[in-house]
Amino acid sequence: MTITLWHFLAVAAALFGIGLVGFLTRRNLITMFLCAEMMLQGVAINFVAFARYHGNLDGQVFVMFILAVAACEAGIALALFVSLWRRQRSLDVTDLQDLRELGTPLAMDADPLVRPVEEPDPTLTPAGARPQPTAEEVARV
Amino acid sequence: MTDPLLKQTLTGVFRLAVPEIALVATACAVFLFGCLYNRRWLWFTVSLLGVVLAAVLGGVLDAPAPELLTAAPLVPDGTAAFVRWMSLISVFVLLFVSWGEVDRTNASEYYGCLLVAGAGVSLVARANDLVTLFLALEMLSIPTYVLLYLPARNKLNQEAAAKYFLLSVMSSALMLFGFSYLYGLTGSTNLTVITDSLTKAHADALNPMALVGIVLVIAAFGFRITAVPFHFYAPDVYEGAPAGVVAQLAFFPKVAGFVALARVLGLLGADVKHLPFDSATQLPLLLWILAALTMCVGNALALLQDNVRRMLAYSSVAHGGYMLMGLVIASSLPDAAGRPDVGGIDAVLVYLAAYGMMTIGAFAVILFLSPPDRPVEAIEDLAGAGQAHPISAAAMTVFLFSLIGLPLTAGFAGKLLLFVGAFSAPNGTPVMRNLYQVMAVIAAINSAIGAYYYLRVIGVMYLRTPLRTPSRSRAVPTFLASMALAGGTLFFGVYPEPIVAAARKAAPVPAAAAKPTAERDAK
Amino acid sequence: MSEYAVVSVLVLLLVLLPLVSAVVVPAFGRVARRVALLLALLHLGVTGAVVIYAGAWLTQRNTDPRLNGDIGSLHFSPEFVPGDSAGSSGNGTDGRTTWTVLSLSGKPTARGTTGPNVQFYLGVDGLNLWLVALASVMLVPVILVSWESVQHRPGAFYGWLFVLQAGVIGAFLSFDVVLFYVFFELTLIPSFFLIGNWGATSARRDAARKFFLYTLAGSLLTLVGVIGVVLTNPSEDGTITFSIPKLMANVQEGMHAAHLKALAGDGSALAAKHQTQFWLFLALMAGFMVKVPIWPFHTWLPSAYGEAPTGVTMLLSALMAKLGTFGILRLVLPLVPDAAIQYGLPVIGGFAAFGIVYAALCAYASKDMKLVIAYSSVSHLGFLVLGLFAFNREGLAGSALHMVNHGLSTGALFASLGFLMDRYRTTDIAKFGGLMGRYPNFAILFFALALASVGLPGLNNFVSEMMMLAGLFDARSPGLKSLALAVVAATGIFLSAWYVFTMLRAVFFNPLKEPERAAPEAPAGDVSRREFFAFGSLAALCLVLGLLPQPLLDAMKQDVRKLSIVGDAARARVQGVPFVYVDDEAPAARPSPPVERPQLLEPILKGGQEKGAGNGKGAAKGKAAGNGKGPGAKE
Amino acid sequence: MPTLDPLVITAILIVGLIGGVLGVCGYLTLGERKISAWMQDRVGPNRVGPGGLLQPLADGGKFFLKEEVIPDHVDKVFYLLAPAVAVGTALLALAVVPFGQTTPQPDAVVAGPGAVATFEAQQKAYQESVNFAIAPGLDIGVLYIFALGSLAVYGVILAGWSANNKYSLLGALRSSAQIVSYEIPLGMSVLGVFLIVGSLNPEKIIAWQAGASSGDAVLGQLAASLSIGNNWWLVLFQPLAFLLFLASGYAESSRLPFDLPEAEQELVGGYHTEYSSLKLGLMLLTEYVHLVTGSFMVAVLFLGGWSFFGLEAVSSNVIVTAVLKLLILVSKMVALCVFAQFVRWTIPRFRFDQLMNLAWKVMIPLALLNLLAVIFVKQFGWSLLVLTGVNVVLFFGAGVLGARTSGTVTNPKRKVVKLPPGLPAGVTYAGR
Amino acid sequence: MPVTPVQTPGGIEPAFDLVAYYPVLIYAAVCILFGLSAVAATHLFPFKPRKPTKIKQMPYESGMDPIGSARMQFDVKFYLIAILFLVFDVELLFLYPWAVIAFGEGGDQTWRTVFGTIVFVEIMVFLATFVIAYAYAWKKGVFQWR
Repeated sequence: MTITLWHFLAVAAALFGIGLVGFLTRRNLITMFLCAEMMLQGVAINFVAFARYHGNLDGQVFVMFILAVAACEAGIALALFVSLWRRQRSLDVTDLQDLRELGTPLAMDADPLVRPVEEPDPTLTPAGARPQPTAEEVARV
Repeated sequence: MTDPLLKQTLTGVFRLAVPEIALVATACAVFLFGCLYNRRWLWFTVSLLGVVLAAVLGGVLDAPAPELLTAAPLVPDGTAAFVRWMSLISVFVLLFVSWGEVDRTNASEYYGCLLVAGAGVSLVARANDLVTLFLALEMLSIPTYVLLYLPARNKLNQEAAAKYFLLSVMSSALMLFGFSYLYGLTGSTNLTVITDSLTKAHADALNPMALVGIVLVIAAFGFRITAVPFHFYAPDVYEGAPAGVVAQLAFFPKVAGFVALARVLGLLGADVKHLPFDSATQLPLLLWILAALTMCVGNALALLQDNVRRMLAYSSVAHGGYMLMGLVIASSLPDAAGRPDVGGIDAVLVYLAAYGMMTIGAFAVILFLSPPDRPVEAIEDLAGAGQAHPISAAAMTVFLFSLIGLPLTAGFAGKLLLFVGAFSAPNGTPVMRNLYQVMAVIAAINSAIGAYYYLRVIGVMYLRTPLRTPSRSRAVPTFLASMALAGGTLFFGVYPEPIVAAARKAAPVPAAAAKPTAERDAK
Repeated sequence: MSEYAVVSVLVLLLVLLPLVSAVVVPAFGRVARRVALLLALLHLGVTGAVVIYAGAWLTQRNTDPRLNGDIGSLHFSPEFVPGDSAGSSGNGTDGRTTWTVLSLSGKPTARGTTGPNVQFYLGVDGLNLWLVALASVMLVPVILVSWESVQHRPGAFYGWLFVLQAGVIGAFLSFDVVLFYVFFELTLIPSFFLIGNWGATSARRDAARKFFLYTLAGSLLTLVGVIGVVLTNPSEDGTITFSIPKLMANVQEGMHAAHLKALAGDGSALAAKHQTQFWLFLALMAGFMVKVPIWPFHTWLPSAYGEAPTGVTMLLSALMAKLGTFGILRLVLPLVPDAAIQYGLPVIGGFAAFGIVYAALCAYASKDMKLVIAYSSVSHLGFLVLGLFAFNREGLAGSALHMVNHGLSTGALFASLGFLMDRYRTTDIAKFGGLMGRYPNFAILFFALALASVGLPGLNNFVSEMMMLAGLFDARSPGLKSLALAVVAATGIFLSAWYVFTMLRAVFFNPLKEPERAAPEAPAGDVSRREFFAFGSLAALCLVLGLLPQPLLDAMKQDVRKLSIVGDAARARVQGVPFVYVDDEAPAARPSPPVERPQLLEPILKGGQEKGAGNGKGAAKGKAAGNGKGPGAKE
Repeated sequence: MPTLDPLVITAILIVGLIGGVLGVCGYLTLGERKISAWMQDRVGPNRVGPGGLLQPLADGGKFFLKEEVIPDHVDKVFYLLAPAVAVGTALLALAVVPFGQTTPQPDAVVAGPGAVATFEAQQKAYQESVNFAIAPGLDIGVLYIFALGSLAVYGVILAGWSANNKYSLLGALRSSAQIVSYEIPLGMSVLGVFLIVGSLNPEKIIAWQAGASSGDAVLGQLAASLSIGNNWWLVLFQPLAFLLFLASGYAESSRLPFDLPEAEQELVGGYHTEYSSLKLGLMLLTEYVHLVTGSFMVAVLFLGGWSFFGLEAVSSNVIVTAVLKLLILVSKMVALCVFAQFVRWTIPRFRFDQLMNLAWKVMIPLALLNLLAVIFVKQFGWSLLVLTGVNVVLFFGAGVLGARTSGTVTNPKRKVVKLPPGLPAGVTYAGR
Repeated sequence: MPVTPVQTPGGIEPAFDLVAYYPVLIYAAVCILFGLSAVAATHLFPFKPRKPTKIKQMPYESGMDPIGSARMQFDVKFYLIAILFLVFDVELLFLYPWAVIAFGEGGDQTWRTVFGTIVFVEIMVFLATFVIAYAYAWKKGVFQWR
């Protein structure tokens, strides 16, 4: 199988599309941002493929700049998300609803996210005592 | 590869960006030494000097135009010069405006970011290459992200920053995807080559790839100019973000978006070239729909707002729609019969300048009237400002009247040009001609609708008694900036000729085939 | 500098002086009203000088062979154009100013040609001269009427009044479409603040906003229409122009060319032009109909007139409403003449006629004197619009005159209501009765004004209303339509007598009944000297103009004639018949000038035997000014 | 030479490489223990097989047969995935590492008469040569290795995070911070090499060291007078870069003195605290694979690859030459690994702040200065020997400067405060 | 492997083909398989003791009761390192292509003679900005460790 330009374009479009869909559907800020980055990677593949196709380096140069800019954006994203997390302990975009049209109700999920239940911390057997195997363990041994 | 033209082009490019380099260098210095001395006035002065230096360099240095436009990453055409001056002046003003909300711990970063963003705007107008264009846009966006959460004091600031950031990143991705297809079709990232080859090579058969590409690009720029399907972030961000930053945010991305859109569509320059659209209908029609939607939705939603900033946000959406009219006109020019007197782009430039003055001014007044403990948010917060702060209120009134488009303010000159343009946009097909006139009528009706909510603010300021004791704001530079902007708005309202002449010089009306008009034929 | 140049500077001052006053007056604080009065009198003096000199000049022009038979010469010819260097030589023929505000073309235009420039182009011609005088005259009584009633920040109040006056005068004087629009819109801002800040009740804010939005919405469409007119009527070399005279000439030439083609069998161009004109007519009229207001668009009026302080109501009715009718006269009739013929009387006239009756009935039903007069004003203005759209010599002359007359009488009526407002803070009819005995002097003055408003012979409105009726009955616009409209209009006169007398009876003749005094310190006596000056002088003017209208008519004769010929030509085009010049100025009396342009049908002769009318008029004017402070004699 | 199907060659190489590397790694553990024992005057492992030679096999078996504990609290998917990712990426980096004879792909032929013929001849010659690298001729060779070196962070992070244990998390954080920090001096120090050679292709770098250095008059003269042939290892011109690269390499593979991520004494193994059985084995293996890769890279980039003063050319027999080259390169690698053991027992473990300061405040500026020196030398056509001097000056300059500003280990300039009583006597902490 | 040459302005060079990367792909598959299979094998191997007890499955913290979750807050410095790494690594990304091209012997030499000085100045400016960023970070206290 020869790999033609169209294969690259298809992969790029798929990456871009997945990123777009992910960006629009996911709720975690970091995931959303990564989806946007994924879109950028799709673009990068496009550029590289076209660069090869046209036999010039313009596309590759473009990719380098895309990467650089993506890195800058990632840096800013990280800083922003850290400060967001510090303030509200959540990176869920549905928590970002303080700014909205007057009189619009909060957008609520039909089935809200189930927050994991905190389990009580386990404890060790006090020093000196033999650990008491559970019935299950006894049966297994 | 030793083409002397090429060498001249590539070596001469640096001279084209000297003022921007000066700006960025100043920003670097401010960033670097800002961590050593936390002095607001010091960095303020240094930044001002940087802007002045850039302006002097821009005025003194006579950079030769590149010989080989198909290889030049930057072009020094009139539009670029106009936008450069616009961005330098607005950075200058914004430095004053933001005095009210910069504190000494982040002064250097704030001013540095502002300078870089200004350089970005200026470079957007200059870019003749997709890479340069992209980088210039990011030079504008990235400092803006930083600015958005640099003075962030509360949750709303952060929320606004996060919203703007995510959507902006996504719009960048959309734009890049469009760019990649444009590059793929033409094999070059040079805009001259792209517009040229797409017009010539694919004039008959439209490549769907070009369509996808250009639609994505228009959508992405739509984010920056808050065109309607992409406007939804604007009100939230304007409401949540610090006022000084919003002043920048309302202006810079719009300038960049419009100029970049015009550049990518090949609408700048004396001879208009086009992407492979049927310029008689398709591209103008697309932009037409965008413009009409933007105007109507922006104005309609602004009517519902109680928050000044949200109201101004929707108003900025609506103004984006008015300015899109200019692009519609410009995009229809290749089919022009005769040489119209308004080319669209010049109208957009004039309107942008006017819009910059009035919107930055409005936010400057809001910032000046907002002490940190009691920011102006609801329209009612301005009640009685006419008595409490007569001068600021008068300035605000000037800005609002200008936003309405009343005569003797700069906003009127802009609207007049757009209307003249919309009527004179000549087109072969009568359908489109009627559509242009309908567009002008829609814009007129929208201006009247817009008057309703602007007038509400004026009414609240003057016809109500104050709800709270007047606050004493000490941000004198902010005040000065708003005064200067009000003065400018009035001056260019009374005598718009200088700015119009400059815009026309910047974007001369393209020469089309000089067909005599139908009226002349009839004679 | 010749006298001509001096007057053109004075014309500029007519606009600048109020603007300067507006800045100066608020600075004077408590003595602002005196300063304002002085400045208004100064302005009146300047106006007097201009009116005397320009009136004489314009009357002189009637003897001047100006129309040469070329249809392209059918355009306004403003005199005393500030910034017109050619005019300084004294002839001022073209009246081309050099003050470009906004240039739409990169190409420099040669002098005398009109490039696409928006210019600061003011000038005086027969149509606006008397309106400017009216605007100047009205401000003095307005200030006097507001003397006591406005106690809250009087400086700002008078400042806004001056801005309003500047806007109105500027609009009257403008000969550039965009400039006209600019001044037209400029009046909104002071009105908004005047109504909103100094209005009567708490509903003033809504009234102000309603007024502003209505008129703005209309006038934005007017702007669209204006631009449409400008762009669809380029001159021969394809350049567009914003100058009204040039534009008017372009329109006539273009229409005439299309007409000739239509007569030759190819009617498509004319049809297309008619279609264009239809839309432009609609757009242009949108603003003016709101401003006048004509019936379905009048809903802003009761609240605005009702809420505004008396002085402002005077200005609104006397001047602002005239902006609408003047706009029709200045822009609609000359620039879209065919549409004005086609749709003016049938559509707008229909509305206006309905409005006449409707407003009259509303006036009859109103419980408040202010509203009675407001509706009566609407009713009369409908009449005025009918007269305009008759589009013939009598109708136009009558309308142009009626603008002045209506302004005087309605303004004076509102001013005299200020008398009651000062004393009782109300004008509710039901609360008054038998004031004849209480305030005899006031009653006499009020009667005189009311009768003038009704149109009693010998008073000013009679003259102009008769002329308008004559125009409506004119043989050149035959048919049942205009006859019916004329009948309706006449009915309007009758109805106005009915409601005015009803009101007079209720207020002045029944047993004495008066409401609570507004305040203990409010004046109690009969007409004071200040009040006497305020509306006594206006009443005197009404009388003078009723007895001696001819000087006014002489000065506007030339322009009315041009406009009426435009109307005739348009009528011919609409009817599809060749246009024949009907020159009723005794053509046989003078020899025919050589025919320069053979394609035109008839050379046009000038009339204008009346000479030397300027003196009498000048004297009348001087008296009307009421202060005797005449300008330096120009003659 | 019989022409083989490229796929077959690849398969042979892959099997050989993985087997070889695993074997080497196994015996490196033994070597490490032996050397440690020697240094500490112990015997070391000596029970399994003669002299403990079978010890690695026994260790492997034990790893495989020990109880596998998967704690309840872990994130199971990532917990299981982490060792696979770690070892997979580590091995993957070896794809472009030459471990024996290589022939660089010819450059583009300059256009001219007969260019096509020349080109075809060159291509033919190239295709007939055998390369001891899985993917020879990759223009981005070194970049590829760096990329995969960065990927190694994923294994560590996944392990530390999924284990849900504080030690593991801390270890993972430290590890990622360290790897990420040392990635930069690693990349910057080696830039000089690329500037000198003009390629990222390891084969070309070896070829340059084995015989090129053309165009440098001083070097040519020197080589002629010394009659050593053109055998200029890059360590001669870039000694500082060599040191930086070596140190960064140790940091990347978490060798002592950079083994903070594991730091048995503090973190009981760091990110692999919760691992047991073969998963732990894989984690440990990963580090040795990194060490091997790093050593190979040092040998290739700085120590001339398979060249050794002409020794590789003693025989004209193709096969003998190939074997010789293989042996030379592998022995260089092994020598470097042994050197790492010496380092381990010579320099004590850094504190975390020292570790980061070393990377950010010392190595990056030095690498940058070195890079500048190379740029200037190449731009103005000076002799490469200048670089040697500059490197030496930089190295000692940095040492002197460091000593003057912050003192030495035994004589620190920072204020040392005694904490209030209650702590064991004699314990002091460096003040901030 | 037949490789069609490509004519470039500088001369003839072998055409790019993905074949050079096939070994990498195969090797990658082998490596991943190796890792996965090793984990799977030890996981599935039946002959080994499996005696989980509750205590054995607790987090190991040197014999102390674990206090709190391991999903704890950690120093923001680690984020700073991540950000710095991004920036500096991308900086390197730009240097690599330049390093290969700038003084290499292959390629188009005329281009180098014409633009060599410009490129030199540009890279100096680039490094200067790099130094500025580095100094900024240093002065901002990013490199201070506790």
